[in-house]
Amino acid sequence: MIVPFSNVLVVAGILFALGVFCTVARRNLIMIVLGIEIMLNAASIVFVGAALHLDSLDGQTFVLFILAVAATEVSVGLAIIVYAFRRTGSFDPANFNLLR
Amino acid sequence: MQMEPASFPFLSAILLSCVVGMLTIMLIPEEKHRLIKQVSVVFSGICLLLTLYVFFAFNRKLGGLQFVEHVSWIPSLGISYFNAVDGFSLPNILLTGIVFFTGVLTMWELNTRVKEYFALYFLMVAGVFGLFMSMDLFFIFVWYDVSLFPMYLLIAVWGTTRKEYGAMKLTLYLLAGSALILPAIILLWAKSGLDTFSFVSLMHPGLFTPEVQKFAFLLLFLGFGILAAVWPLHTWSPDGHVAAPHGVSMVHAGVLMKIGAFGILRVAIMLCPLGWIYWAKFMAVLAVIGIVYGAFVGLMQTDLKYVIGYSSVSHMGVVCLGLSTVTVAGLNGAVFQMFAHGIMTALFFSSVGYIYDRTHTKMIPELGGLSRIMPVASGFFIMAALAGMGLPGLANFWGELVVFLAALKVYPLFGVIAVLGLVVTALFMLRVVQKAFYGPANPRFAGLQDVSLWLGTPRIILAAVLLIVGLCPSLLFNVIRTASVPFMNGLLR
Amino acid sequence: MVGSPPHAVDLAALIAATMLPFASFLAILVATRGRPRLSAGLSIGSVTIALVCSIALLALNFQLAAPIQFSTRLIASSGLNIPFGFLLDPLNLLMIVVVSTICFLVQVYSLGYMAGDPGFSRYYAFMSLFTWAMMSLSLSASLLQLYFFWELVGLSSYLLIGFWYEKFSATQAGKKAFVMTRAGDVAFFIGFLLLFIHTGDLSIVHLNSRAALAGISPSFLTLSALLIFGGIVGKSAQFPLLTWLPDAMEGPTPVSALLHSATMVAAGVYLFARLFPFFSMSPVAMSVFLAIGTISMLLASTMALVSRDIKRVWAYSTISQLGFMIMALGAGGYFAGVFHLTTHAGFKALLFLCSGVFIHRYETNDIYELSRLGARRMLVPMVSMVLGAAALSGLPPLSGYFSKEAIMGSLSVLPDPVWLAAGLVGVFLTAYYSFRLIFILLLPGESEAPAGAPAAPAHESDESGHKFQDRVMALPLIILSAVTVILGFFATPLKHFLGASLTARGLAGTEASSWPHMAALALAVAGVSLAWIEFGRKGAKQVGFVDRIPSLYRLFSERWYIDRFYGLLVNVVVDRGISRLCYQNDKKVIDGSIDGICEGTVESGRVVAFLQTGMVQYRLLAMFAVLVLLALYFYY
Amino acid sequence: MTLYGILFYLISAAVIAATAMAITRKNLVHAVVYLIISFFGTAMLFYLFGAPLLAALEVIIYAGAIMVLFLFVVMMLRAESSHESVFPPIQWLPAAFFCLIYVLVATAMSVRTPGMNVPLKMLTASPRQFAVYVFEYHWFSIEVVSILLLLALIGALNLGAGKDAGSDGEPTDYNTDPAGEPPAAAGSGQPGRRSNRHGVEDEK
Repeated sequence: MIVPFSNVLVVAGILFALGVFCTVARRNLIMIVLGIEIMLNAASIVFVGAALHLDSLDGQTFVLFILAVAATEVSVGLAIIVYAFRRTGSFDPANFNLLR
Repeated sequence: MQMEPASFPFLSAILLSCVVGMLTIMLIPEEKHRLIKQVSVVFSGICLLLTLYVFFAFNRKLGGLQFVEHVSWIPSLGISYFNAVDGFSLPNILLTGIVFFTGVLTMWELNTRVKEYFALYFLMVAGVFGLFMSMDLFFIFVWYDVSLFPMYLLIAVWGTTRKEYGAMKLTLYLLAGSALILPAIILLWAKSGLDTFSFVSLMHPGLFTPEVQKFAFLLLFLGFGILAAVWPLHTWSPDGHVAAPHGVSMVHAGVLMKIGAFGILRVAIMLCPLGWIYWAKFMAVLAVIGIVYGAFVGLMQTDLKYVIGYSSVSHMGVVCLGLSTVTVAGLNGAVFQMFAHGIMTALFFSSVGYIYDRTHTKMIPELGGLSRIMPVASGFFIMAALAGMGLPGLANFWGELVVFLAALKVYPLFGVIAVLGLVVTALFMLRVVQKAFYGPANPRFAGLQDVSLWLGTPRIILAAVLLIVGLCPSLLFNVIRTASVPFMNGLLR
Repeated sequence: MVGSPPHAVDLAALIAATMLPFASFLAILVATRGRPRLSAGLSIGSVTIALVCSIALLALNFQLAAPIQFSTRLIASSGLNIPFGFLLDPLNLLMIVVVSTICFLVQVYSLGYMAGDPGFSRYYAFMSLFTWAMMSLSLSASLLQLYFFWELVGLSSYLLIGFWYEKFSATQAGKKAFVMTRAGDVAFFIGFLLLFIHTGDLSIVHLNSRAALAGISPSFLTLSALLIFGGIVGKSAQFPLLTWLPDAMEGPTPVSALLHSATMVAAGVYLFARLFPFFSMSPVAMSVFLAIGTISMLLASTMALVSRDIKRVWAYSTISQLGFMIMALGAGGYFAGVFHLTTHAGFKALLFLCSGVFIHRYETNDIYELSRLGARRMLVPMVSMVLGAAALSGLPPLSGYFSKEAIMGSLSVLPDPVWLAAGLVGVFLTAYYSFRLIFILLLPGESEAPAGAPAAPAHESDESGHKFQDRVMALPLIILSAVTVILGFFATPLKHFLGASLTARGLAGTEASSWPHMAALALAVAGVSLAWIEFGRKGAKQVGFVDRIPSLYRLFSERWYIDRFYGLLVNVVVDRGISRLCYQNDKKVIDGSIDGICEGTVESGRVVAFLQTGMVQYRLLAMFAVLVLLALYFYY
Repeated sequence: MTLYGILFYLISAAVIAATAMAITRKNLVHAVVYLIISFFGTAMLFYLFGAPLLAALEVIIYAGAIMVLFLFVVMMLRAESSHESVFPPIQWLPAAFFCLIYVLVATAMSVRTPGMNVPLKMLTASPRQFAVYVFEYHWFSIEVVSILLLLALIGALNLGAGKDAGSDGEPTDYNTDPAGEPPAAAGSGQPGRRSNRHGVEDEK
């Protein structure tokens, strides 16, 4: 017997909020990607917890996919960051506003 | 509605000849201009022959839907690949075939980005054909957009005067049109409760309540009306005509505008007849304003293509007036006029194309006296102008006659005003002819060649069609009647 | 109501007479543009056959009792059943003979007149087109068919007036002619469509029968009659659409002779006669026609009083003579109108062709100039011209005398003497202006330069070609002069011929007392005398009485300001008024609003873009905020 | 409260603390290292929740591969300490505000939803069970994911090769970084991805 599911949700929620905060508040591209990783991680926790809660392996399976997606996202995202850094010499997202 | 399945999928063959033509062109290396053009001529020629076959093989006694091809595509949504022709679409398909072929020939002297031009041109025409022969609402919408998007590129890349503006305006207008059409189609689909987009199933009388019909008709009329250049929504068309390259102008004014009118007829009128009857007067008002207004604005123009553009507004007003009369004669005349106007404008633009390629101007005051230098080329233009005035012996006369007959019967006042528009039309057509082709020859163009037999072929074909149909109108009327009479009978019952 | 069964011979002749000119038109345009001689040969050949056919038809059917109709249905669309075919009755038998004769003569004449013109083939192509259209028009069985060819006749008129298209005034005149007749045609168009809607049949025989119109209200009948008459007004250049005809003289002279005096403009009158029973069922309409005929006749006569241009004098006189015909028909004188149409075709073509000879030779239209250059020395044309003018004035024993007599006769039976008085004034004016011209030509005034230089500089050099041209041009003059002289004596048989069909329909010709004939003759003589006094007698100043009253002179030479009015209408009301208004509306209001919407979209986009600097984090923040707020919303 | 419960709270506290430290570090290397700690904690949570395989993967892929990739990039670009103002108030104030609301709402929701307060059971999915389950029911998704990874590989390669391709295509408009970097950048992407891919495939 471990903790109730709500506590897992709260923990994951706090983690998610931290990730959001990181993504939104830090003016550094790498930190933004890092924040996204944190959010994904928080989601993974919820999934694993839910798998236990609902007694279904689907939640765990999803975490597997999240891992894969995270890996994809990080590799492409970092490649883009490197590329962008080479073009502008900066990590500040405020410099990337060509779409404006 | 009677349905006659096809022994051989001629309609799909028509579509395929466009698509295969496009793919073949895309496989040819860019530099081989001549080969690309030859391939284009071959494929559009095949297409023309097929349309001619379908036109003449259509059983005029039987009527109804013929050459039916029906393949279910997404059964859960009721979408099927459903092609057929009836008396309304057949003249338009023939028109498209003719304009397609002559449009290829007209652009024989194109030298820039030939491959892309012809590939996009074929794609556009495939969309037009698809729209005319499709009997599935969903596909009608898809084909509508397929025919519109190449247009943007064709105008923006190969156009002339203010091409970016014209192309953008045209695209925005037409997308606005499709934004009106889509909700209407979905509304009809949802309200029918039949879970099908099939036109034949949706055409049952009493399927839609009058309120739904009124609302959907208005949306469809305005949506397709933009494409048909119904009066206050017309300004895209002259700008688009002017900006487009000549071959595209031909398809654009000759066929694309017909899509609008045809859409009004096929989708709006046939699916929402009660809405049609309810809004008929409104349509008639817009149509009459369009007829007179287009003619008056045409008087002010100094650019040959603008003149033709505004004459199109005026002539499409005639089509719309015919549709608004809610009579067999009105429908007959409107469809006939669609055909006649398509051929006539194609002839116009084809002639202007030739002249522009030689003189590099289409400003009327600069031309002056072209009749002396290129009598044949200007002869074709003058012939088109005469057709535009509704001169007997040329196709437009019959369309206008029948439409005005119906209009005078139903809306005497509007009919009279519209007929008076003919005087103004005559005035501005003759003015253009006088200023551009008569008068002393401009020495600037003294050395120019008159049109050769090969380059004149498209115009010869178009002029011959105008004349043949003008002298033998029953060729078309017999076909159109097979659709209009049963439809109106069903409506009145 | 089809009359006797069709005869194969008739049908063959009809088809030959109508289709051959069309074939030659196409052949010339497509194949023989480069070979003028061949083109002319084709055209003249076809018109000759047409002439032979029509004379044969006339001869074959001279004892015609009931009209013959050959018809097929051209368009059999539902709700639109219109017979297309031929109708043969005395009126159009006469008409096709007139048309083909004049066409033939003019085409022969043109061999000389148009020789060497760069557009020679084109000229003959258009001539063939006209012949085809005019013949078919005359033979039309239904109003729609008639309208069809009516418009084609208008087209050939347009093309032929603007034949010398490098001349601005010619193209302008062509355009004016087309647009003005078009205005009338539109009325015609509406009229026959209305008629069709109410009777369901446009066959001429049917319309002319009393039974067909029984169920129609008189006011509607009057309305459609008036509308159809609009077409006649346009085509026959009656008031108020009369100003195109004088301008149409910009075309080659044979064209003026053929189209704008003898045949095409007479098509209006022909239509009137064609539908005469129909029109006569509406007394109101008939009196309107009578009034319009009278007004046009008088207006045009006054205009002719002051013109110095030889062709324009004849053009005005054409209008006024057409006015006479319409007066006669309006007064119920069917035979008078048609007979005058026939005789007028002869002598007016003659007058034009004579003028053409002068113009061809001296290259000027001004009568004083012609006179100074010595036009009177050309014997054949001058004599023919005098004959023609005398016929025009109604001097016996020429054809014009007989037909004018007939007209006066039919006018005199009207209860109101005003029409007769107007007709008599018209006779006087006609005689005066035609002989004014003749005397000016014959006698160079003393104030003019000495006539000792009979110069025809341009043409003196190549004698042989010149001779041929002269002969070719003289031949039609002689034939027409002969016709002018003798045609009058055929009045009675013609009357029987035409009357046969009319009495068959219960419309007897009217008999008249004899004093108006005398008065007309006296006035004609008076007119000639006045002209002689002012222009002809020795030492005459050659100044007409109108010239002495400046305000009147200006009024007449400005054509009663009708042209000014139309000019104003087109320039100010149409061009600068409605057209500009519509154009500005298009540019400013419709386009402006659309562009405004587009720009508004772009601008608002810019504003929004300013709000968010395009930084990805702000968007994320916004997204997050919205999510949170949504969560809040769903939670509560 | 069982031992497992206490363990859960301890680990959670550690994870949150480490994450909080990570996101507030100015030095990126420090941030990444703190995050690795956080991921280790997460792996322990997974284990606690009966997902040993996922715990292992978490360590291998997240803490191992991904974070190392971050470290590579950070170090390669010498971006350990950028000149950023770490938290511009215009961003962090609203962010913090919304995060607070979010956490409050989330807490309230998860606590007050019925059925959420039942303690979780202790169950463990052995790797074998898990694998059988995945390949029985989700084999197609696995294929899709593998295609996704392949696409990512290609995309990253293409982006990394951008500079080499730049010499023939577009003019070199960006700054004059040492030419040795692009291959390094491309190389930096590849091993990480390869290990990812291997990581997944190993499990098969």
